Amino acid sequence: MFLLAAGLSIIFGLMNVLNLAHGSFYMVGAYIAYSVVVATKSFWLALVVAPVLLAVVGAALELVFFRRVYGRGHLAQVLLTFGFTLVFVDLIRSQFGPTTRSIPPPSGLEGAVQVLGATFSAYSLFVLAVATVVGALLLVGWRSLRVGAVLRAGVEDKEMAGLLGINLPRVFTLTFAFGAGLAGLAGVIAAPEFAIYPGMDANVLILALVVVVLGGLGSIEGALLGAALVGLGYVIGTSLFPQFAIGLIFALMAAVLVVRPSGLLGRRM
Amino acid sequence: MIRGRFRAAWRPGLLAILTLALASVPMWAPRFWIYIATQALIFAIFAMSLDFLLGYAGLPSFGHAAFYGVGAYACALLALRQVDGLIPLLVVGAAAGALIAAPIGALSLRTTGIYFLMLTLAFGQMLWGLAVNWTSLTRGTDGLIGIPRPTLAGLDALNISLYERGPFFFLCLVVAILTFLLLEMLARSPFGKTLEGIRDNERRMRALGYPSFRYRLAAFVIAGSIAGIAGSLAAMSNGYATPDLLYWTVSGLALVAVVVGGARSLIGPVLGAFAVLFGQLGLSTYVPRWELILGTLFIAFVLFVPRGLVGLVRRA
Amino acid sequence: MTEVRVSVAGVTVRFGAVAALSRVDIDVPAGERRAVIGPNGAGKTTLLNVIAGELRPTEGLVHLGEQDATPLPAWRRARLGLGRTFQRSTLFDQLSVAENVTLAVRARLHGGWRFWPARERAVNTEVEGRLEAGGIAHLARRRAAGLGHGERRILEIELALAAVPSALLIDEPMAGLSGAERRLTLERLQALPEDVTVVIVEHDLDAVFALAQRISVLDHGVKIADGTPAEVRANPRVQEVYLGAI
Amino acid sequence: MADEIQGYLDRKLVENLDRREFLQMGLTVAGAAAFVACGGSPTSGPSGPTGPEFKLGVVLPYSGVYAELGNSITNGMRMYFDSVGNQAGNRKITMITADEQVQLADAVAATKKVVEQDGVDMVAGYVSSPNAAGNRNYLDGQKIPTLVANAGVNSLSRAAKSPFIYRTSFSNWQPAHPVGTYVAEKLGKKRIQLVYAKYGAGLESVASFKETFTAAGGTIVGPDVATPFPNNGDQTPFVQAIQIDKIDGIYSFMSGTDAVTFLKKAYELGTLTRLALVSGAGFFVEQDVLAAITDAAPAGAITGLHWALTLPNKENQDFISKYSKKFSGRQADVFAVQGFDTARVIVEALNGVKGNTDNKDAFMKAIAGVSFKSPRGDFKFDANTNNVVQTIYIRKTVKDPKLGWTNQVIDQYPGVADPGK
Repeated sequence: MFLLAAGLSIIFGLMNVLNLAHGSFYMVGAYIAYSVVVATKSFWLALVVAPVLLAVVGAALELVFFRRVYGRGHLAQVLLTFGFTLVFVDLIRSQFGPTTRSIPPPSGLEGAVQVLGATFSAYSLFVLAVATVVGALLLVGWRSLRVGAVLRAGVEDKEMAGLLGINLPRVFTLTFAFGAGLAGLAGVIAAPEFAIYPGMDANVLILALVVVVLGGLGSIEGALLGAALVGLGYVIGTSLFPQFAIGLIFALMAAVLVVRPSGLLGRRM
Repeated sequence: MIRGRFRAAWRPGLLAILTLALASVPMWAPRFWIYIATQALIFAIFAMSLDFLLGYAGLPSFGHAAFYGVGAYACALLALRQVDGLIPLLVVGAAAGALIAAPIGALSLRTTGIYFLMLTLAFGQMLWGLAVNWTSLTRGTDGLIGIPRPTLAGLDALNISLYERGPFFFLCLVVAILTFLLLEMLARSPFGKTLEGIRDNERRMRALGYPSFRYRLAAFVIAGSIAGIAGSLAAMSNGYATPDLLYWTVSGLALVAVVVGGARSLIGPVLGAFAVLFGQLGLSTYVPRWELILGTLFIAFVLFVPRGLVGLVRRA
Repeated sequence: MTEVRVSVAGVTVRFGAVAALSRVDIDVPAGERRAVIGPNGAGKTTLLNVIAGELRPTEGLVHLGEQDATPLPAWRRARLGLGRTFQRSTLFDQLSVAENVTLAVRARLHGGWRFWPARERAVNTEVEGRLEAGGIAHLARRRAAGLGHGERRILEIELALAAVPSALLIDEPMAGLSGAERRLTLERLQALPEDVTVVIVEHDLDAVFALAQRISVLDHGVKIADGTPAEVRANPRVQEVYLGAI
Repeated sequence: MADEIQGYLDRKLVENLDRREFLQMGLTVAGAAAFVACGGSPTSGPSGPTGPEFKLGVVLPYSGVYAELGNSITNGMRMYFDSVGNQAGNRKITMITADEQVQLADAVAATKKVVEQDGVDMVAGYVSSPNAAGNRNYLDGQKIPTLVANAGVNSLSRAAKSPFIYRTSFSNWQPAHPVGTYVAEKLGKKRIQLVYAKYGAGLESVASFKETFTAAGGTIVGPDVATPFPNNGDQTPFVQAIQIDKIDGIYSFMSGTDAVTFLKKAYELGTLTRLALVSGAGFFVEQDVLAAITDAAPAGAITGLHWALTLPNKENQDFISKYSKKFSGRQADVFAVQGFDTARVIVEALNGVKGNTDNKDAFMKAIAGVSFKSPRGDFKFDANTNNVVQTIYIRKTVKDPKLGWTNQVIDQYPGVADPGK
């Protein structure tokens, strides 16, 4: 969840592009994982292949389409990316059929584990671990590396970054590719945990948007915090109102935005 | 860049053509297409209310379906309790829409831009969840079905029944025209210009002494009540009210209609509503892989018709 | 129109660890023309924002006339007779020039709570007069977004004037203007009624000395001088941080 | 490798389906010109039927979450119609499909489109219950003969019954009812917790189970585990709400994606192996679910349904092999059977009235009188409910050396009919 939100937050915050197709990248990632696992039996290969492929797809889409709508306001972007979600879901359906698929967790991560008296599936813990590691890497990279600095310059002030001699178009393409790759990674990670089906994109997209907005746009820390809160909210929500756990999450977001109109760690837009 | 101060010359012409074309629909169209045109008209009313928010007040609501759905449920609940007057049913829809819009607007309007969009989405989805789970009132996912069509004293005397498709279409047309005139009047009034000022530059408006929040809230409530009226009509037309009506995809479709048609024009959303509804329906019933085609159309539209359908007309 | 004194007392504004203003006291009696100068980043615009009500000070009080305005939102202060212009032109881009001014005039006369297209003859006459006086009558039907820089600056000031403020905050009116445009703007400002209190932030010192009766100097958020133009000119600290740089 | 082939074949199938559908559209929409252009050849030769064309409106989901069900039902219908040369009662039968999608608004539009625009003589389809119920008044009011081919909402056989609407699939009450008796009496499991997706079908199914189960001396151990429908979130908290130590087993109603994610999670957490009994309505472990979860399948699960892949009767074995041959290796499922039987009802009724559908009462009477040996066993309608009367099979989930994971029939309750109230 966090991976997805981080990718979305970067694309959204840095480039100010509201990308509804982000959920589609996630779905495609899961289907790539399915195909790779079926063909080679190797989950680990999928873990490498899918993000790379999606980064390429993301870069291509940015170059051909998104580039043209940066100045056009969010609504044009919503329409454009909504168009892509329709295209992706139909392509997936024609390629794989509408049936639900699933892949088993990689060997070594099946079964359940007892932690502090509670039972978790081993794979869930693995997901948690991966998210933590990637989150930490992103955070470190974001704060220290040049990549982070360039991105941050872009987030803070597009004009300023231009003045500093940063090749903005290229940065944008790379950022978009990176965000798409993260979504792909999230898709692969999620594949053994959840079911794979056309339509999984829409379900996850809204949640990802909530995470991003809750944390504040363009802030990796915010995405982390948002993901943690949404996760927690979901668990509490499930025990309080099992039928409508997501309602609690929406309520949480509403409460946060009413008090802090730019999200927890966001800048004023 | 020189533009007319209030309205350009293309507008009355397009309006007249549109009205005439619509009014003639029941004379030549097959029954099924009258039904679809009715749906499109209702959707157009809904889209116009959204355009008022989006185009004039600059508020991208992504939860507008909440007011549409609440209007439908209010109308349905009343109609199922043997109230069959047209006017009370429309009024209750409008009142319900306004009543819900007031608190949601009061909270959402503390934010702007994309945060506003997400917040309205959140409230919309919460109401949707309520409609699904409050089964004693809404009957959950099954929805309220079997809603009768309303009656209107004068029409009964003339022996015209709103159960007939033609008269009901005209009813929707009349409501749509009234809605258009009302919103057009608001848009051109000092109130409308104030909203536009706030949309363009809230800071300056506040510096000039305008309490921007109150104006925005008023616009939000007005749009909510019109969406409620559209919801009432939908409930009467279909004979049911289901949680689907409140789902975010409905809000999304309305936004698409506004953007496709061209925002800040009030005519654009009408054209957009027809285009989207006919597009979706035409494609889904006659072509396999229709989602692919619809998606491609959207993409092409954004890239090649940036100003919406109204922009095309304006150029022509 | 009532006379309005503008004063800030002990105002501190902190953005995180940085103090944009610290313990600034400035008192502008009604009818005075006061200039606020200082190098870039000295906190001049922040000060205007605090007075206008767009920023809540971390500490300190803002008075308009006899009233404590510290808790009031911007639009309430505007109703007390406070007007302002912005450093970066903030116009209503989608509206015509005439509509821009109309909004300002209407704010003063009755606000925007009229839900039908009204005649508003009084408003229209006044708008025409103001466009004439500002030398932009020929632009009346143009969209604000399509104006040139100088035209935008002039409209910016006309918007503030149209509200007929008792106290006016002006943020860098001359920036980026041509010589002719500067002269026109200066004339407009000099023509303000005597009882209007003016606080002007400006880098063009010729304009400052032509307009101001007193001058306050800010540096790094601290007030370092306050006095008549002659006194300020003579102040060694001011020469060091500001004038010396020229 | 095998999966890859399967994937390829699926793809092929979809393409074929689309082409055929498209051709059919062409025929209805643009008439003969389109037909010549496509170069197809009709199934009826010069000696074909001479009566007017019989147009059947098929309203089923071809997009959205239920698309797979729509495809299977359509395939089943097509298979039967093809087997009789697409004609009956001296009339050529044409299927006119319309996309039911997911939401009621779309299903209503699709129904009106086939009825009013295409002027169909009859409507068949409806996967989701709200869509069937929401179209009921219209179809009833317009007196359109209708066969519901999946939607199980009880009310269509009860309060909302219509003389023009018959159901060939099941009522939600049916598959669950015998399971309660079986679990309590034959298996002697007396303490059961209910686990279900909270929506119409889930609620009706568990209510039906509860009826017979408590009547036979069983106790429902609370609280129920009710998941949202559909549950797009994590199933862990719901799996963990199963009180393994206090119960003999669970009764469950879930289907499709929900069943897949729930069973997988229950397997990973070790809950499945610790449960003495998993029972449920057959959809919980139908072939689509089993194919997706493979070895996470709940071995030994006891479920009730009106069909099973392993049913040994000749009609079924015939059906399965022909279906697989016709649709490029695809495995038959319960939905295909429902489609197949729906088509058969239409053909036999048409033959019964010699193609004369102008007299609707007579036509409906002919439909009501149809009975035959279906792949699912004896098929007939109940005059009280206009619902199918059928055998409910008690099945056990096993791994078959040839078929992989599937359900073996271990008992049967013939002639199960909805009580009608």
